[in-house]
Amino acid sequence: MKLVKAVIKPFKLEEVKEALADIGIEGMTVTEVKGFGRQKGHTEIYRGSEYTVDFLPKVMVEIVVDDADAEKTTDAIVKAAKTGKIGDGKVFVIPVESATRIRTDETGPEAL
Amino acid sequence: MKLVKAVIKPFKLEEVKEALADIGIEGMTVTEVKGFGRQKGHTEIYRGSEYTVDFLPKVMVEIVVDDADAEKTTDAIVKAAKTGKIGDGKVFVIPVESATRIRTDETGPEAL
Amino acid sequence: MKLVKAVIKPFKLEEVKEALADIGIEGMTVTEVKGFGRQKGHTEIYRGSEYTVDFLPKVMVEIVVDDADAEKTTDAIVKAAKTGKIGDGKVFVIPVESATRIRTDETGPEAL
Amino acid sequence: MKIKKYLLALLLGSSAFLMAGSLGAQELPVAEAADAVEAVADAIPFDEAYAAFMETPGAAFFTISNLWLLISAALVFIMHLGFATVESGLGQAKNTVNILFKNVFIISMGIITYALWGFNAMYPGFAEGSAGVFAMGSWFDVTASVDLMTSEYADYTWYTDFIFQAMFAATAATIVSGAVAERVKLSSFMIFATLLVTFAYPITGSWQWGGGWLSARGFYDFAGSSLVHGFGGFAALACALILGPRAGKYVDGRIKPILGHSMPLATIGVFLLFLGWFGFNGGSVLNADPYLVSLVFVTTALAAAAGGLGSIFTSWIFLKKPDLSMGLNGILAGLVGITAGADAIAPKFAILTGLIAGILVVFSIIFFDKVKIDDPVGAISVHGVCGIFGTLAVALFGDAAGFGIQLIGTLSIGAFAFIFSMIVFGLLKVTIGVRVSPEEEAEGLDIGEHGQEAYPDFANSSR
Amino acid sequence: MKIKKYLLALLLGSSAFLMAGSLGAQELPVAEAADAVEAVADAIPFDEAYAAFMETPGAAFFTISNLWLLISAALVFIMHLGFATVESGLGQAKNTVNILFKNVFIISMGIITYALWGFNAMYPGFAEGSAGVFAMGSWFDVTASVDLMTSEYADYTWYTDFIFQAMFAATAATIVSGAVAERVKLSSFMIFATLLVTFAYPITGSWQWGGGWLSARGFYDFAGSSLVHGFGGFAALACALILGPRAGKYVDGRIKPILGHSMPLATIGVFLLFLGWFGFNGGSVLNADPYLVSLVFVTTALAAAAGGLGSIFTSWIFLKKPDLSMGLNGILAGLVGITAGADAIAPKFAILTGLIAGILVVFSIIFFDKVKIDDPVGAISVHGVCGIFGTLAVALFGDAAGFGIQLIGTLSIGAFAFIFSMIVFGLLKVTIGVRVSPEEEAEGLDIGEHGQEAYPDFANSSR
Amino acid sequence: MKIKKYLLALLLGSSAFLMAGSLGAQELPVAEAADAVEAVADAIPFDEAYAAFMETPGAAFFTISNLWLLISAALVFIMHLGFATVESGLGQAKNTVNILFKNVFIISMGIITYALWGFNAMYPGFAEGSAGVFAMGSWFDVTASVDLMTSEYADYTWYTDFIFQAMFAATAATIVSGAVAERVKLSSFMIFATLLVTFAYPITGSWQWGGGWLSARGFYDFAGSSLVHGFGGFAALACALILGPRAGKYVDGRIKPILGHSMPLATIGVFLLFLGWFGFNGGSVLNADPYLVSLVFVTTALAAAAGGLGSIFTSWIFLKKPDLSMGLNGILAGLVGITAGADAIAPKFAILTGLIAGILVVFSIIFFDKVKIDDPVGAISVHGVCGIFGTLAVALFGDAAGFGIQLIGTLSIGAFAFIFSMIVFGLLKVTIGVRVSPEEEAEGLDIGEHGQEAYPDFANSSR
Ligand SMILES: Nc1ncnc2c1ncn2[C@@H]1O[C@H](COP(=O)(O)OP(=O)(O)O)[C@@H](O)[C@H]1O
Ligand SMILES: Nc1ncnc2c1ncn2[C@@H]1O[C@H](COP(=O)(O)OP(=O)(O)O)[C@@H](O)[C@H]1O
Ligand SMILES: Nc1ncnc2c1ncn2[C@@H]1O[C@H](COP(=O)(O)OP(=O)(O)O)[C@@H](O)[C@H]1O
Repeated sequence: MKLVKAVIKPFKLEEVKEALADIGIEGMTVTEVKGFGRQKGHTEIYRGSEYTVDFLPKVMVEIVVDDADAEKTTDAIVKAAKTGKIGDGKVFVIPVESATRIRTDETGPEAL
Repeated sequence: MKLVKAVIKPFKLEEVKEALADIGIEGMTVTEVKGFGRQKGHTEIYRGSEYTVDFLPKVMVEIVVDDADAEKTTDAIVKAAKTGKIGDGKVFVIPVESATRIRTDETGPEAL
Repeated sequence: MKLVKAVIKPFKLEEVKEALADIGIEGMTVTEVKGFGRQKGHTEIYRGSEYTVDFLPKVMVEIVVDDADAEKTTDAIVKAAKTGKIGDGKVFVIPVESATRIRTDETGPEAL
Repeated sequence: MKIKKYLLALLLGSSAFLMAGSLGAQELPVAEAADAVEAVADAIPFDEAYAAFMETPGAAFFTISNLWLLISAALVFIMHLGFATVESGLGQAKNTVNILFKNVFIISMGIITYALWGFNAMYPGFAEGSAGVFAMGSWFDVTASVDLMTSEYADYTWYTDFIFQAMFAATAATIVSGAVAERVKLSSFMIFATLLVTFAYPITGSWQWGGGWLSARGFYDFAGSSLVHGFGGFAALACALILGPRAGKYVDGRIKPILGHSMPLATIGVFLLFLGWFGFNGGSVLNADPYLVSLVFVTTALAAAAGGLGSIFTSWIFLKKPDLSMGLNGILAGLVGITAGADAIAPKFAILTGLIAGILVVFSIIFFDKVKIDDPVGAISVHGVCGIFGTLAVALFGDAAGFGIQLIGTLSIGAFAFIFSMIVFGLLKVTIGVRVSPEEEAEGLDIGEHGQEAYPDFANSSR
Repeated sequence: MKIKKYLLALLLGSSAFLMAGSLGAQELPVAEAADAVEAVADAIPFDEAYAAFMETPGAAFFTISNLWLLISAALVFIMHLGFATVESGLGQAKNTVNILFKNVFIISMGIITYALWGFNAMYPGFAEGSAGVFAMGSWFDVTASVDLMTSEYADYTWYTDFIFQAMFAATAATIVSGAVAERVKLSSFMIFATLLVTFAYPITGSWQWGGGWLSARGFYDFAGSSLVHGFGGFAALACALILGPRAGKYVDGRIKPILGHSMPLATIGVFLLFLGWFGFNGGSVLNADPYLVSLVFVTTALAAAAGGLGSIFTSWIFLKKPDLSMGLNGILAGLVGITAGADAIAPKFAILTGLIAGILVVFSIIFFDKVKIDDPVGAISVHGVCGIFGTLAVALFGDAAGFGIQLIGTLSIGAFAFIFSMIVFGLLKVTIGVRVSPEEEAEGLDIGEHGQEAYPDFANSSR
Repeated sequence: MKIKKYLLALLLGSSAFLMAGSLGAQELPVAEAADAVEAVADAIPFDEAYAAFMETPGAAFFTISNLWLLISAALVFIMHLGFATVESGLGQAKNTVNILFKNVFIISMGIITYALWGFNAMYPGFAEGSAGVFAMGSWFDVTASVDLMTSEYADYTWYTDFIFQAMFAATAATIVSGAVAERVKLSSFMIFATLLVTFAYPITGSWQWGGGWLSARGFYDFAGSSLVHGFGGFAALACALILGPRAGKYVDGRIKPILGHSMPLATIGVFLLFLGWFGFNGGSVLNADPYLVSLVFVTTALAAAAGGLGSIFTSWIFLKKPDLSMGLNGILAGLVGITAGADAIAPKFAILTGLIAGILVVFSIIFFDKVKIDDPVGAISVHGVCGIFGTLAVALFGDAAGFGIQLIGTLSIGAFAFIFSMIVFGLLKVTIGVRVSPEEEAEGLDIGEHGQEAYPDFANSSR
């Protein structure tokens, strides 16, 4: 199994969710995060002093899928989350050794 | 080493923490997340229009343990977090290549 | 590629960010978390009853880097985040199989 | 269908209560009322008579006093926002909508039922010396003659009287709301609160302010340490006992505090309550007498401040660190403490009263936790315990009443509130239940009762 | 440079408007003003005359009434905080700074422009029976003679008159602010709000309160169900229509609610509005008459409470669960409903008025969502729809005016606000644009318009 | 044991101060006081005399005036909630409990110490022309004769005088609280605040309002631009200097803003302060004179509004984007600016005063940041700088006083506050220390000083 870990723009979450539903993904876990990257944030002024908003609000979506589904999951996210503008985010794929459903003790792909 | 990554119901955190303490786990990191899965959320009505609360509040517990402890950690979490009702969550196990304690520069299992 | 996952004290974030910039790291994702470890929290009193603040505020920094950079990234974080006091946190390194930049569909190290 | 249950239960409860209403010391003045209504019908006499009154020398004082009571009513009104924010601040985020909803409901329901029944049940005009105990209520607006709008009636109009008292009425239920928060079933609470405010509160109210048996015996409760706060506190105690503590509060003999989710909200609440109390006590002078109103402002503020200091230092000394939530409760304790004697306790003793109340409330909160009575906001201690203390303080630090009658009075009122609540809330428990399911409690009442979160913003982006 | 655009557009808009101002029923009393100013120059006569007045028997009532209106002005002022918190509570966190900023701007701008133009445009002293429609405004402080500071003028001073009315004026723009929230371009909104408050509001205001054509025909709008709330509601409707819904609100024919980010903020807002309304309606008696002011307090509170109950139970029955945000809107609906007839509707009918408004507002909110007019806070329903209903309620439940003129009045005022807004906001749309870019809307207006977050604390640690 | 240290230091500090108190222009009227107390003992004469007074024609105006001052006291009271929310909103979440706690403490302590010492030190009744500088204080309630409760005393009672002034007193310390937030040691601040409010504030107060040397020379400070705000601002400056900036604020010559954690809280605070200012200034008329009170309301509101606009457009033009926090500071700047001349500056100049203050405050905040004086909420600029400006504005835009004495007055008061604070806070620094440890500062004072978080909800689930 793989953990597909995507960092996306917050307002793209809904579209990503729907794109995943379309390819049959039923579960995911979402975290509010702050991102730092090429999208350098704004130079803002607060009470007269300039500062850079380095960290921009992003959403992290984590989905554990069967090995076979990792690529199409990645593709679906990439497609749905793309605006073409800087700061769209990344998708990482990380190996997962086991998965267990707490409710039923099922393990492996059945647990997803 | 393994990263045991569990998504559980928020009010089960205390019990999970105690169960882990019982098997000698001393460290963990907890994140507030929103989960999406079979537990479909409610259909609610806000100001007259129906909508689905897709994302339910969950808590993610991340614990890095020695390879040998991964299974018993998983078991302890599963046991403590179970309500038997849908939405109880999952436990994933992910390989970890190294761990370092910032304070002491210790690495490997000593760092945990 | 590797995912360098560090749990640090919140007020060290700025220094860690700068240390990473110094070694050329351009992207990272940051999450507010609560940590539990040897630093046992305080015993506090709320409205007359004692309790332990088990979970202390921490910040989790996640950075995906080229295999070659994992070590120097870890080192940079360890150095910047150290106060020498208990609770400084940990750095974990986790293997990553693929990375994709959503904006450009680039994959692999180019995506970082 | 919770809602239908609510309406049904309300109906049944009300009628059962009404049928039981035969202890009355007074008949509904139906005939008189009818006359009066007719009299009003031809409006000219009212206008003329009223205009004539407004020309009299006394009209200026009447106008000022009336205005002061109206402003006081507005100040007491804002206390309901104070309660709403204190309670939600000291509760968990997952129950915030529920707490706010209850407060919105209580003030709305309280004003309406006080018009429909409460006002005339509380001020029945017991015959002199009748030592009245109970009277039927009725629609508040039975007449609108000139007698009711001029100093014939009081230093304020009948309408002013109603609105000022109506704002007080809902307070009792709000106090209970805090103590039962985070676990009480919404529909049951709404029924209970309605019955408490509509029927129970006016009864004890009539004992003193309606000219009933307590007032006949020289009991003194200026603005309601017992009649409002003690009453609410003891009703809260009964409900908290029946309901049991929140899950996870007392585990294996240990007390596990459940922290409030927003200290700014709690602080806003206490400052608003302090503000409102200037109307609560200041308005209870029932006119704008410069000496009395200013004395009451001074004693009220001194007691509140001393209560705050009392709690701050008590918590600092005995609980290791200065506890903000205790400081906040201390201010309220001081305010409740001075309420019974705000016009009858000298400033220096007002400080003492506040100080004692502020110290008392800390130990009282610890005590109730020790005996495992779970009260998320400290309502029983602040209103119940300090309500009793404040009533007794009138005798201890002033000479407006004797200790004996003060004790009898405060205990009678507390006992009535306690027993009434035990019966009604007990009946609700065995019928429709008073507590949400453990699952709902764990998940939070906001989702369970309202399908709404207080701070839904993150999930939001996903709709 | 948005800011320069703003200043320029404002200038152009104002002058265009001023040039159009030829319907005036009255000339600017330049000569008189000049005389008066001179008269004031030698201060002694004023001081003496004023001192003499203060010795008269009527001075006491005058002083009380004046004080009551000033206190009312303060109460109406706090409604602006109520609006600010209701709106930001019902908006998303990412637009909170923007909403708060608009409210800070509106109250600041409103008071100043009302001094510069509005007050004298709204109270032009149309000649008796002139059925005036429009008058030029001017600097409010044209004279300061003793006539303006004593009961020669009214039961309050000229200054009191100004400040009380100024606090009302900004309300209209605030209502619009809620309906266009989360997508309107800041500079355009600021221009629009300025023109609306400065020029449009005083016009319809003068029709009734300035002694214009509606008042000549017996229209009755005690404190502004139509003149303030209906006016604001219909301006809001026009703007919401021109602006279109927020992205993601109506997708594929489905309504996707966008939840408010803080229910405590929204609740604080409604309680503050309820509080302020005691000044809004109570002050509109325009003196401290005990009978009238207390009646108005009672009808206001009863209608608000009934509105709350109406909405709570309507939402419970028809929408499955008791919706806090609907309960809050219901209280406001009841308040808007009673505003036109607070002194002319008997208490029992005040309850009915509030109840109907509370029920109405639920269905109205659902209706506007059905027809895809996106109004984040329900401003069109609360102020527009219940404003009309309240105006008609005067005829339905009282006898202060006939149904016909009430209908004509409320529709005329609504139509004027609607058309004015359509034109001005439409012009802004085709010139500088009225809506932020989709990117900015997605990211939030706080970052886009202000470069500031409302709750920046987490990112904070990284600076 | 911080707490013991506090109590000890307080004792020592107080007695040191008391021993130094020999500049007094007046003896404690012990004998008179004793007489008076006796006189009160037989209560009948008081009741009779008071009743007789209430029958006099002047009683109506007295009653109204007294009521207005009491209501003003309540309005000034709510400013403390305003300060608490502004400060905590502009601070970081991790220091919120600490900020709220300080405000709860200050108001409680302020009222009590003002009763014990301050009131009688501030209003010592310097002999005519004595040009008094310092007087001993004492328990406020030295007598309670009829003279003190009727117009013999003033247009309000002695009690009203006390409570109105007591609400002002704590303000000075609250201003300091904002400037030293997020790094000051709690116990040291509490000692400092106590000494400042108890001893220092009444001294400068007595110079003007107590009939001392400044009032003898024709200084004019209507409601306290200098006596309250300037005083607080300069005390804040001294403390901020001694304390040094927050860690991470000025790094390598760059200014790194530390953002406030909740803009809604900050906005709530400013609206509440604006509201309270109607009592602060309006009540300072010291009676209910319709002309003066209404004029003061108008100038106050116009200056606040102009201040808001001034800051909004200044920040927009010079700082790129419209900054909400600057708009909020601008309103406060306008209010502080008009406070000295609210009854002596014509409305059009009130606008000008507010506008200048609003512009000034933006540059002042930038200036203090440039010179690395860290003031989290802008207290030094808002209260100190605009306090001076407002005092001078009296001479610039009105004719109540000359420029020279205004300058001397405001500088004397500022200097006294500055020097007093330098000495006392400096002494605290070298003895028990005034700053928390760097670790505690990094972690937040909520955990360090109180062991309590402001928003603990998440961690909550784990207890
Ligand atoms: N190396 C990285 N490791 C972890 N997260 C990253 C990394 N680089 C970028 N991110 C995340 O992706 C987000 C977008 O990256 P950014 O470089 O700004 O734009 P883009 O994705 O268009 O290249 C960042 O805000 C951050 O959250
Ligand atoms: N494939 C997945 N990847 C990541 N997280 C998941 C996945 N499936 C479920 N989850 C998480 O587990 C939680 C519970 O899953 P759910 O399907 O609702 O119930 P159950 O665990 O009883 O099967 C979800 O809310 C989500 O946070
Ligand atoms: N085994 C673990 N797995 C995951 N996170 C851990 C683990 N141990 C510690 N942590 C995280 O690291 C933080 C610091 O650990 P702690 O044991 O308190 O101090 P130190 O890092 O000095 O040993 C904890 O608060 C927790 O967030």
